[in-house]
Amino acid sequence: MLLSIVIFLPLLGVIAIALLRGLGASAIKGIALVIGLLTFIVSLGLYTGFDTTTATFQNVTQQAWIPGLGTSYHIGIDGISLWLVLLTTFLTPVCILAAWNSVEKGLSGFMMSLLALETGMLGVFCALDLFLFFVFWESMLIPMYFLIGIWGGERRIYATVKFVLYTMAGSALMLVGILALYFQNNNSFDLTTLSGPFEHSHLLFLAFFIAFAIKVPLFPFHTWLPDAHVEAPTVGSVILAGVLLKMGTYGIIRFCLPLFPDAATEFTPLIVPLAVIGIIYGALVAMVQPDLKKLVAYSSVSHLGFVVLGLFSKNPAGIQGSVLQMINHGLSTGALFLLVGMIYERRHSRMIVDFGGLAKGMPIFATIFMIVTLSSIGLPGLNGFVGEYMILFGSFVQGAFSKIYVVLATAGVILAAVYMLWMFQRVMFGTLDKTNEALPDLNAREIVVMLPILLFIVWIGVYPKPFLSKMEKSVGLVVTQVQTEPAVGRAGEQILQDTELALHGTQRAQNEKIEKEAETK
Amino acid sequence: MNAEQILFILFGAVSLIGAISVISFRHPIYSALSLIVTFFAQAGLFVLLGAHFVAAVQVIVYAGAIMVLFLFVIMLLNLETLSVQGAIGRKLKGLAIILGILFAAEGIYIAVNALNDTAVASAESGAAAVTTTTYDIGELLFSKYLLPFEVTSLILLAALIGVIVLVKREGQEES
Amino acid sequence: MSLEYYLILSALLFTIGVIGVLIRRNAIIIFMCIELMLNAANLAFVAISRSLGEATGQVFVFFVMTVAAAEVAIGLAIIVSVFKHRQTVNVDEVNSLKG
Amino acid sequence: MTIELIVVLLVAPLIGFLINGLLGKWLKGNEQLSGWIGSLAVLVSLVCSIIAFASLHGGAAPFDETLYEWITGESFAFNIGFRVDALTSVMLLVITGVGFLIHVYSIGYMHGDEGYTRYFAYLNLFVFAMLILVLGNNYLMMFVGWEGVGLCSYLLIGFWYEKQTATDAGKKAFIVNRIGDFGFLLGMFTLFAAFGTLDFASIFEAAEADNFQKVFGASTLVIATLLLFVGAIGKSAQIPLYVWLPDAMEGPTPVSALIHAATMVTAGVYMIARSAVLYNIAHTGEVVAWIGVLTAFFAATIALTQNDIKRILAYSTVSQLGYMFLGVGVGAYASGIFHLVTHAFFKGLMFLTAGSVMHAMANELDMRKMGGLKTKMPITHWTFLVGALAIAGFPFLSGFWSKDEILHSAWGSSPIIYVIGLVTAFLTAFYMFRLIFVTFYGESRVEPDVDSHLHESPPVMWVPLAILAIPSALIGLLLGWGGHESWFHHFTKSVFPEAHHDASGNVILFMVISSIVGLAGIAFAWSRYRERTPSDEPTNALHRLLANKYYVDEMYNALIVQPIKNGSHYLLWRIVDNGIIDGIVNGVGTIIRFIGGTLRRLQTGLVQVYIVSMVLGIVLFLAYYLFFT
Repeated sequence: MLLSIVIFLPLLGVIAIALLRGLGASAIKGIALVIGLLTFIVSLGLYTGFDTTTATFQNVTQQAWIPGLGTSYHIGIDGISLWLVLLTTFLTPVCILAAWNSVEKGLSGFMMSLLALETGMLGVFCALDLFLFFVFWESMLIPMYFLIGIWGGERRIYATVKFVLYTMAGSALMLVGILALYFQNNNSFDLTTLSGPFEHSHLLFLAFFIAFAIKVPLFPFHTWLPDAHVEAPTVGSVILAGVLLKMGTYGIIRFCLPLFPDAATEFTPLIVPLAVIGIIYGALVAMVQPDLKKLVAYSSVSHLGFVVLGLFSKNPAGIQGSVLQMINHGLSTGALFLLVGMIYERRHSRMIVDFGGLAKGMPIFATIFMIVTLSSIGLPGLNGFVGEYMILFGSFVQGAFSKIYVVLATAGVILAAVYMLWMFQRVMFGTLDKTNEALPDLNAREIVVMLPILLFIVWIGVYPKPFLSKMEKSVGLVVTQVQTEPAVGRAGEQILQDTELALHGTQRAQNEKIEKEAETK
Repeated sequence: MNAEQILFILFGAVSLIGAISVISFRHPIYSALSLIVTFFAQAGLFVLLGAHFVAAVQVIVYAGAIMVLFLFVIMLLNLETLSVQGAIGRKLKGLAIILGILFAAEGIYIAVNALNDTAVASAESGAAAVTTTTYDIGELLFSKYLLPFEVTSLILLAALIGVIVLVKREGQEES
Repeated sequence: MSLEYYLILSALLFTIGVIGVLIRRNAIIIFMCIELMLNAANLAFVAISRSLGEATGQVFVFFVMTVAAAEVAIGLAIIVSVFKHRQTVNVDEVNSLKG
Repeated sequence: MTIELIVVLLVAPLIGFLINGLLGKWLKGNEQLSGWIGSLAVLVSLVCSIIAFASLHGGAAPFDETLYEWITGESFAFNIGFRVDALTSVMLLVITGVGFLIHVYSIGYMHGDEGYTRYFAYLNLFVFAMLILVLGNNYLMMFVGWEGVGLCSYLLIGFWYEKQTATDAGKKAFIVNRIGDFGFLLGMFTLFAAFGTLDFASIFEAAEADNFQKVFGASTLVIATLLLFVGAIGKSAQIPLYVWLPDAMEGPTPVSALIHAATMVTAGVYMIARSAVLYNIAHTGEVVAWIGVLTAFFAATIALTQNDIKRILAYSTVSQLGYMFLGVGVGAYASGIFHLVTHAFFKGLMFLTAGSVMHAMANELDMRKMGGLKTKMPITHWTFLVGALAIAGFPFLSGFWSKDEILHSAWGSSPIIYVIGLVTAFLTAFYMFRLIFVTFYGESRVEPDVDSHLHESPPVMWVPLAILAIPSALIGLLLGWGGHESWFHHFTKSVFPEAHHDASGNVILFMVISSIVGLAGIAFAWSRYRERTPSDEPTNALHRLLANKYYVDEMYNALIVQPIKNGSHYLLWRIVDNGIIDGIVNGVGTIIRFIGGTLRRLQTGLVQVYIVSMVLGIVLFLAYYLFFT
């Protein structure tokens, strides 16, 4: 029940704002913030109540929705989706606070689409029913379309149409895949009952994978990201980079790997080079971007290349690292966009060449920017390093692909330092000209926006234990499903035992269903 | 060559000539009149085929009602002799002729041998020159084909309303 | 007379109707040709109904006739209103619905 | 020696960093306070290090304990753990000892700088990171410290961030270090793939017992040690990746003393000494030795022609680091570390004296504009002289002992290396005393306005100099007396495997040779530069080549930096991204619009065209139906 509350509370907020729109800007912002914070607090309940010993789905609610179609309102979370839900509920209030006075026209519309977006995203992460998953996946596009389309920059229409069409093309493929699965799962969309090898699983894998690869974005499908980011309002970019990109990687780990393990193994030699190219290519192109937001966008391509590499390493450390890296990327890139947004509000320009010597004029801003930059290039002691290290180390030690890819990916770490520090130097250091001198430093509100993110950046870097322990079992289950041969290493047997338990869980559910059908016949 | 064959050839030739003259005359009135001639020839053929009632209806409906309408409209719009074919018409003429010939060839081909394997061929050999009476048509019409009969009445109603609406709208524009 | 001759005749009449529709510019003439084509169809109907020895074909002739009547009524009404509007009946001058 | 002692030792500089960093605004008022807070933090660490050293010296077992689990999962466990043994305590003493003196010196040196508190915050953060590097009991902890010091050197080199050259140098340092770290990271992965853990104790034990999963077959350790050595090359500025050290002189001089002479750059030597067991098994010592000696010679030749005091000292550091690598490469780990210790003292001293010269000469560094400072700045002159004598290998001073030990064991490994080492010793003595004679002796070439207020630096600066001068002179004697049976060897015997070849030949002969070479260098420098000042532009081709530092920087820029920058700008971004990929995406749009356009023309509005197409359709359909089915 708790999970449904978390998912639909923002929707409640949307309705509340729609009704109370007349009360003026501060009321709207107040409601939005309260709803955002409330959702976050309620979602903390999920965190405390989460049982880390089993890998099965928790907080499961299953209500009949459209029995005729074989779909049901079936939601639940496990170690992986728990963190993504928390990331979403954490980032949304931060964004609402960050967009406090940056939105002039249509504030109510802005807040309503932000909260509707949150519901869509939470739905995607919790849906255990393929039909429900697709509904949320598509519904999440609409508010994003408005966010970029109405409150965006100059070329916003081009950018938002490109973004929506690109994702729709992908999800069309996925719909075909879902339907194929529907028929092979004796007419039911339920994810938990889906098991066993499927016919032409390679095509199905591709159908799902391309849809998610576009969202990630993986190398050849990434050209919508820089346009979408440049034209999106600050908060839109934060949510887009912070959470929307994770839907792709979440989809891979929830659908592609467990359902089609053999196809995943077969396609690894195709996907991993793309990921590595993404890392190197993203970094190199980011280096030469004149526009700050485009630079950060391309850096996201590079970071998420790491995540995909980790996902296909079929190694507990690699996959755990990529799940953690999803959260880290959400925090550090979200923070970067917030900071870029802040100087954009002051200077109304995103061109790196317009800045210089900000460290002198805005010391607090410079220090926060420095910490976030270091987290993004993966300095040990901050969150970026933990994720990247686990991915690289996982895929090197027992990766399902040759070590050259890991060497190239590790080279990506150098390039990350190159483009971020070069940007940092051009923006922060150097001489301060008159226009930049007048820029005021961060005010209290902006600092309050940044503090929680910095707290998590340092916490995950120094003591990632609580984060890793929560997702350990779920990742273990995914690893056993993906690995056709048993997990290597002394902990392999231990993973197998308790996943037996998990599999029995799903097995039992399946047997009951079969007996039920037998009676009805 | 018995009487039936002669009559058939006569009526066939008349209808063909009439048809050709419909499409070749300059003035629409002449075309209309040649069309009436064709209808009469058709009626003759129906009689030959023993469908007397249909022949009668043909004459009344087609020649009587529809052609009168045509003549009336021609007179109403007092179209003088038609100018020469437009540019497009000339371009299409060549194509139309070719298509026509092709179409004719296919029609005849079907007529000649497409039917030899169906029930018609078998029945044809034994059938005597039986004439169907109005009774048979009426009985069939009101038993098996009652629904289509009602539908046709609906079509006529629709046509009626359509015409009135078209014409009435005309009226408003003028006033 | 055997059935083929009637069918050949009907095919010829039908073809003449088609050619007429393609060549002529005047809407009324086109209508007449359509009537011709319908008539050819009637001929085929009756011919086959006779050879089959049952009256179904002729019943259909009635339906064809009613449809033809309705069609002529509507067609001529349209021609009249077009004429009122555009002072022409030639089909190729009336192309306002161009893509 | 308890875990609390180690934690206090480690956390003191961190607290100093937090106080100076976060409360910087309120401390801006009185600089002295934040300066003394910083120095006090390092003092606390120094005291703890001394306690630790005392307990170790008293025969206590090496301390190895885990603080908490950092990154753990089923099949892997990386913990935050500390290990203090002889090698660590030596390094601790050097870091905190030299560090403390430099902190005190900086209070005076940085007087009046508006980024005062920020400076001390970064300095404390550096000491904290260096301590993590040295105290860690596994390679991952060492890597964390490794990158931490890289970050602090970036911050401190680019401390005066208005200066474009400073921030460029900082960025260059970080990126070159990152290239080294790339090798280090891969080396760590190879080790983990083979041993299943990164803890020193278990790796060395398994390596010696030779029972580890062969990842790359027999050559696993060779690859692992070479990759780790790439990390060392990056951090300790050896041949290919040394370019960042000379530019790092853009930072404040105490920074150069602490980071680019005494502590950070020696991290590479410490890493190889720490993993001595692996290098012995894998026999990759030769590679290390050769790169070390070549770097030593290469850097010494460049130093001959430089005219900027700090640049000369920078190249001399690169050269001395080469010596250290030579030492650990040939298996003489103890003498390598011994040279590290002595070098930390006398090179730190020389940088600080160069700082006080700069301080007096209003930041003028070109020695051609100096001369005859002996009279005006006696203390600075004498301390500098002590340092120079030590580095030149003047008999019985610290440099002499450590360098001689290295050359001695180098002879054991291969004579060619010994000869190159000897020539480099000669060059070192020559360029050091060229610096002394040009800056302190001869007639003064100082401009009149600068000359007027030329004065000795304030006590807060020259007292640390004096204190530092004493160990620079005597530490060699104290620790190194008795060659291989010296106190230092005895103290570090527990950590290092015994040298696998005994240094043959009698010790005295080698000492005599190296001191002769040292003195010859000094004499040659005396003869050339007693009166003459170095010419402004290079005379012959060789001179020009050396003056332009073998055009290495220009080569890197042309071969690596520009191609990547332009390549990614035009090729990757413009052509591939915007052109091809975006082209395809937008192309799909334009194609559909084009198809729509052509289809539109079919709707001509002419009834006849429609009828013709209808009839055509019928004809074709009939044709197909009749003839093909």
